[in-house]
Amino acid sequence: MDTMPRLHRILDIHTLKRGLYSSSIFIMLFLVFGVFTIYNRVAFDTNYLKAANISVIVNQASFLMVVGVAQAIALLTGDVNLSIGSVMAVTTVLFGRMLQQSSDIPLFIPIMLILFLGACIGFLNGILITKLKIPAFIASFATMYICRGFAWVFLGKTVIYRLDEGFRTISMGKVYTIGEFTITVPMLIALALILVVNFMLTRSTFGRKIYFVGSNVVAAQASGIPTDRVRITNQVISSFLAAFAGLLYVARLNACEPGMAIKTHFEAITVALLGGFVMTGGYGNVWGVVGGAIIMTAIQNGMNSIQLPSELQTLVMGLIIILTVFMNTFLLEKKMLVADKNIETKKAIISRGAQI
Amino acid sequence: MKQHKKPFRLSNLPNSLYVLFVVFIAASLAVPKFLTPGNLSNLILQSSILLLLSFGMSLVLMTGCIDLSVGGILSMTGVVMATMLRMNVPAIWAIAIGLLTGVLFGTMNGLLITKLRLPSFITTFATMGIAQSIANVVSEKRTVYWDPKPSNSLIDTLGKDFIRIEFGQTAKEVLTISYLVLITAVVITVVMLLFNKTTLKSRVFAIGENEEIARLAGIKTHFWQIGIYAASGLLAAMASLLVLIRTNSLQPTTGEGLEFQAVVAAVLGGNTLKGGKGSLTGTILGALALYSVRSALSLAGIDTSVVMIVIGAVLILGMWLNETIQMYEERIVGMLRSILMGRNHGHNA
Amino acid sequence: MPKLLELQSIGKTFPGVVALDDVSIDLLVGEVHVLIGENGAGKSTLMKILSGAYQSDSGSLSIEGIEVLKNDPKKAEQLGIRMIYQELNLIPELSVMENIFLGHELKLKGQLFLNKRSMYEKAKEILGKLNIPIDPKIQVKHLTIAARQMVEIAKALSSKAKILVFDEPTSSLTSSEIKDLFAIITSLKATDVGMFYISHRLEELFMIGDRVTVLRDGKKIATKNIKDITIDELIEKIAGREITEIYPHKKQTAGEVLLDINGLTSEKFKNITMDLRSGEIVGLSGLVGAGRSEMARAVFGIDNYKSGSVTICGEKLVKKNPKIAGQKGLSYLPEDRKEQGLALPLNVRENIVIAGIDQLFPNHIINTQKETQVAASYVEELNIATPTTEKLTRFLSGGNQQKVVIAKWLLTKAKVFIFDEPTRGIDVAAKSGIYGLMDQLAKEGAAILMISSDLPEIIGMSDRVYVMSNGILAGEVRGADITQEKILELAFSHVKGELITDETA
Amino acid sequence: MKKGLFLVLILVSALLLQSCAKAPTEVAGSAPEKTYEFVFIVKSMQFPFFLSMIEGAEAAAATLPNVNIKCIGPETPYSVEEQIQLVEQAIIDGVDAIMIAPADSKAIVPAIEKANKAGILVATPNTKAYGGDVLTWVGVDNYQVGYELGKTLAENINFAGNVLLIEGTPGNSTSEERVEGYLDAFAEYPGINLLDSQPADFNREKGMKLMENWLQKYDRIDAVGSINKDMTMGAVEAAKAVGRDKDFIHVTFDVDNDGLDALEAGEILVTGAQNEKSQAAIALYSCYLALQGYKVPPMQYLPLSLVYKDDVPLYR
Repeated sequence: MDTMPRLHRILDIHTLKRGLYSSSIFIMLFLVFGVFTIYNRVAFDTNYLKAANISVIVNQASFLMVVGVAQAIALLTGDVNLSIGSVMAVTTVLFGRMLQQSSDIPLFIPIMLILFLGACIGFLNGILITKLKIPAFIASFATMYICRGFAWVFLGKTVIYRLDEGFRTISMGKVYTIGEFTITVPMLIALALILVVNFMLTRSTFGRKIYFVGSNVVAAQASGIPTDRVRITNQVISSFLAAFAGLLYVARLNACEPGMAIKTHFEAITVALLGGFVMTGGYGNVWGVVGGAIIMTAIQNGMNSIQLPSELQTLVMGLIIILTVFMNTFLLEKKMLVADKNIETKKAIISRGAQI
Repeated sequence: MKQHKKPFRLSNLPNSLYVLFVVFIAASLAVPKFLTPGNLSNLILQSSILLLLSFGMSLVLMTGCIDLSVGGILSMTGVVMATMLRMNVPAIWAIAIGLLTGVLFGTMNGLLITKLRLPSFITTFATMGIAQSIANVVSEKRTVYWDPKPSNSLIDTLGKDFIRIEFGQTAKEVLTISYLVLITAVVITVVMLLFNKTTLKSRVFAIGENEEIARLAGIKTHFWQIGIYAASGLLAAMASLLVLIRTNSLQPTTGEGLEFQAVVAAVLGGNTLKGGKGSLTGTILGALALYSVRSALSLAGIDTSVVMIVIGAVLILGMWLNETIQMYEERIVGMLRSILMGRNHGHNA
Repeated sequence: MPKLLELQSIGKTFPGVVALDDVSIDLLVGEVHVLIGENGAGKSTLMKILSGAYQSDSGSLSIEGIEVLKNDPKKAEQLGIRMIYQELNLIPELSVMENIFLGHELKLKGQLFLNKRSMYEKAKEILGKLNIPIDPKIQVKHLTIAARQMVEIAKALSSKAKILVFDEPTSSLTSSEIKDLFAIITSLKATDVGMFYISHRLEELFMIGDRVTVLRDGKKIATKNIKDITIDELIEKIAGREITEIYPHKKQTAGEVLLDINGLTSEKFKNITMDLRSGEIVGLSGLVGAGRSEMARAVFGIDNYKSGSVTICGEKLVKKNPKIAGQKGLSYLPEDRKEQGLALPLNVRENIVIAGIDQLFPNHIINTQKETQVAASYVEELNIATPTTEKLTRFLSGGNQQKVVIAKWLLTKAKVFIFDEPTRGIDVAAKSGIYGLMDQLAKEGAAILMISSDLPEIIGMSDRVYVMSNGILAGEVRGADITQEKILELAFSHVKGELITDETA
Repeated sequence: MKKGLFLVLILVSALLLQSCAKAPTEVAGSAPEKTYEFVFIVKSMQFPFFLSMIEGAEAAAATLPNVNIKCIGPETPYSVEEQIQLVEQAIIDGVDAIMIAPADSKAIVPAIEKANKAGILVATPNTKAYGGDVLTWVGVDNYQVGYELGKTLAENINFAGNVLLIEGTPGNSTSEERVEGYLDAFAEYPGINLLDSQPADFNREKGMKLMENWLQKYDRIDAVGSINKDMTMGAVEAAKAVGRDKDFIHVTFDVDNDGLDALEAGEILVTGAQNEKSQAAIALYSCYLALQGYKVPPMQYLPLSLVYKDDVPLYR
């Protein structure tokens, strides 16, 4: 057998399948944009697809991308992280407190401390999951409660607002404007993060180990991978990113509240699942998160733009999510089935259907 | 022939038992008002809504899926019932239609998950939004209430106490069992009966363990899965009836956040997200454990923020205790056995 | 003898592949009809059509002369067709009796509530008949693999069965249990039950079979009476070519000690002391559940142990650290490839490099080109049948999956290999390939510990044999002493006949 | 600074009470024989508004040596079911008075009736309960709030212009009542063109997103109304980010330091003050007085005061 030519590898059906699985979200994205554009054109004679609006959507989605990636990394080893929103709250509340106490320390010290604290909470999660063998769902649910509780305790009954303007550039800064499209700092941060994480997952040995642990933790053990360490590190990265997302969040809002990001764990899971990650681990491409975040934001933006009555908004959101997942799991795999030469695929797909 | 009998195993006991145990000991020591008849009746009353929800959730979890839409279904069916009552539909019909709505919505969930093979987590997350929307549309986003009429006096009656035993003057010396608790008890008994005495248990365990095995054993897997989702919808509708009776009105946002609590109660009770195993008794204990913590802490007058921290800590403690006991199980059982054996020998001599 | 069943010109196409092409086969009353062929030859597909799990595209199925028009699992069951699958189809959380009656529970009047009492009585009766001493109320998760296999058979016999299909029933059974199983089969023959029997263990076929049908690539090659065929002919028909020798290993002088296990003790095994020398293949025999795999896992560092030590090339290993063990040159090929050996959703390339990934890319960055080249070179070296290194391992056959697991450890330049049931469920041609590979490794100076329940394999391949019994190292057999009798004697030396595991599932 | 505000509030409360009951002169002087246990149940512990209410209640309790107060709230914001549980727990605890800001006016009634049965005083600061035996309600009417703010908004853009409205959580009664008031006010002026009305769930971040989306769609906006300050602050940030913060005015509700700063900076034109701290304080004093045997008026309307930039020092 000859060594594999590059082209052969790219055209291989299995590679294609893994790539396409997360890219069906982008097909859906076109659909969503299409519908809102036409509706806006017909009903209001306004241009939905103008660069300025896209810029707003992508900017808003940047934050969701960060939490989506945080969740996706946890999902890769099959360990969901429900504590993302609470980690954001507790870390940023402390951050705000630090800023309040002394205004003359350089900003990067509290930032570093906060990111470190996030990583520590992740470490705690990891220990609970691997060493104490508590299911990730319950463990991170427990830390979600604990972190939220501490966020209140730390903040007392005040709200911290009007943060340092320099600090706020990480969320409000603009870099460059092309026509109406404004490139903002959060966009670049999200892009950089996606590139780094994508590199980590696809090109580093650690990323390979993550996928392996997520696909089969027993086999990973039997291959000499320190599975516990991988899972703990994963949780650390996830919560570190959550703390980072928290900084973006407060910088954007110009306020720290204990009740912030109260549903972020749900949003993060939705974004990751829409992007092709699965609850059982081992599957998923980070670019899918980009699609998932943009689609979620675009739906909200579109519903606002067509003046959809508030009571119908969750309905439309629900229907679009179902349609997207349907695209992901059904249509695409059916196509694969026809293309695939192997009968085992069918079985594999059936067993996938039962996944949570 | 020597028969191989089932060994006694501590690990067969549900997690929630340990949590409940810890909570009860700690609460009764720390909060004197905790172990009063009044508070215990309160505890059961308060946990009844979550109990029904988490029962449905447990069944779904056993099949290896999840149903996040129960909170949405609760809001939706409640609004349907309340609107019926407002339109002077006799209470019994309103309830029937409400329950039917729950069943239908659950069936739709089941169809999406079985026939379209959609992953259950995100699908039911989406249908939760759909149910919530329906609730908002039907109620016109307002709390729905009705004027007391003979046609809906049933709701009023069900809000009353079924049994009330007074020991003294204050509320904590009064033992009450309301109709709500009675309804919950009946529903739970029926579900437990069906689970343990019919083929239900082997069906859900088989489907959860491996759908293909179940299919090969001649089980109509899709039929059962859809049925389980329908049952979850029905139980959510029943929980909604309890809320309706309890509040004598219905807010369209009632069900928010309940789905997660139901999952936690079920998972505490030993049900897993992977399916194929689980325990309904565990779920009961799980729901009670969650409410015991809350009740004890609010009796102790502890700040809500601290309450959340303590709930988190108790969850971890309970799960950890269970894990530790499993680890040292052999040693513990061995000790127990040697004590028992020793006694037996003495008896023989 | 009258015909019990006839499958005529069965054809089945899956998208893009012809699984069965015009296969006709029949089954007589009271016969054992052996089906044999390489993996992917179509045996399982054919049996799944029989059991209603698949629908055939063409051809007909008739039972006792009556054609069955639309077959499905429920109907097949009504017709008295029962399957005993290779992969155990039991629900661990349910009790033995609930498993036995899964899908056709006995009910009280009214058809709603279960009749637990009569289910219990009936289950007890069936288990008694099969000489299986298990309480029907015990949960299956507490049973050993062998006991589960017995329950599987009991399940098939729980209602009136006319046709039984055994799909590799002995792959997890020990010799004595196989004997029990064969006794059951013989008694079933007397009650006019017809049986299909699928196995890769050729010697078994000659013990139990009446007729044999060979399938290759979805086509029927031949149907013969067992009496009229020799084992060599059979192998030739299966493979489509001649395979000269199954066991290639030539005994040779052993080199220095590579692996030294000293007094290893845990809850599952006690005081195990053994050594492995360069260039030798050492068999580790014993009954299923004797603690062999558990010991191997502890040696590799997956599980913990209480006392004792593991030394590799003179260096003592730390407890519970498979990473260090791998780096020091120890490798472990687990018994259950799908569950423990491979990440099935990942492709061949990713599975091959995983164990040696840190050595291959010391700076933690993967060079895809280099990775593909390395993977491809092992695909070539081990003759793994895959079009590209990008194929998902889930789609490979059992033998090729096993080769991927081996390749994984070759990459780490491992010096000591622990093979746990290396050929279970693998067809004859692939088996011979794996034996060849083991021999080659030994020749190159590796030390191999081969855990196996297949006695001919142990006898054919090993320079020495250790035998474990109930967690204790019962003895070591060398040279001419390596006989079936001696090994079995040792294997049973500490047995108490437990069918219930201690593992808390 | 804060202490000063409280003194003012307490004075106001005292005056209010004086107008309807015997002068509570004895209260300050009499030696406390019994310690009263109060519990205050808010709608959520996660929104600054309710934290501010709690502050008011605690400050009031601190002036009475024989009153202990516990302030609690549901874990899930605005969960009336959890509020009912807290009431039941308080009954078991045997408190003397329950102050509750019901998350739903109707749904809380059975719980209030339970408390009545146990002989416990119930006061409802902020939000009315549509039934049960409530000692007193202290607050502003939500519909009235919306209506007043709507009118104020219209006045400030000379009764004509493009207007947007930010709602709370769909189905939340506080939100729906205020929105209804706003809409009724707008309906009175034909010049007011309501472009859109969308929910932002009382949430700053959602308010910001919503405003960002609107800013893309509408080129001419004259005023943005909101039913709560947090959402407005989000909207202000969104407008600032694209440099359109001077193009339109914000009318909102509730006051805290954040809002006062925004008023001073000219980011918000006007906000409605419902004096939540006084609401809680008055409810507490009312309960205390009732326990001493005084009669307390069942409805205590606090005036809705509109706060402009010039009024800021008054609220500091």
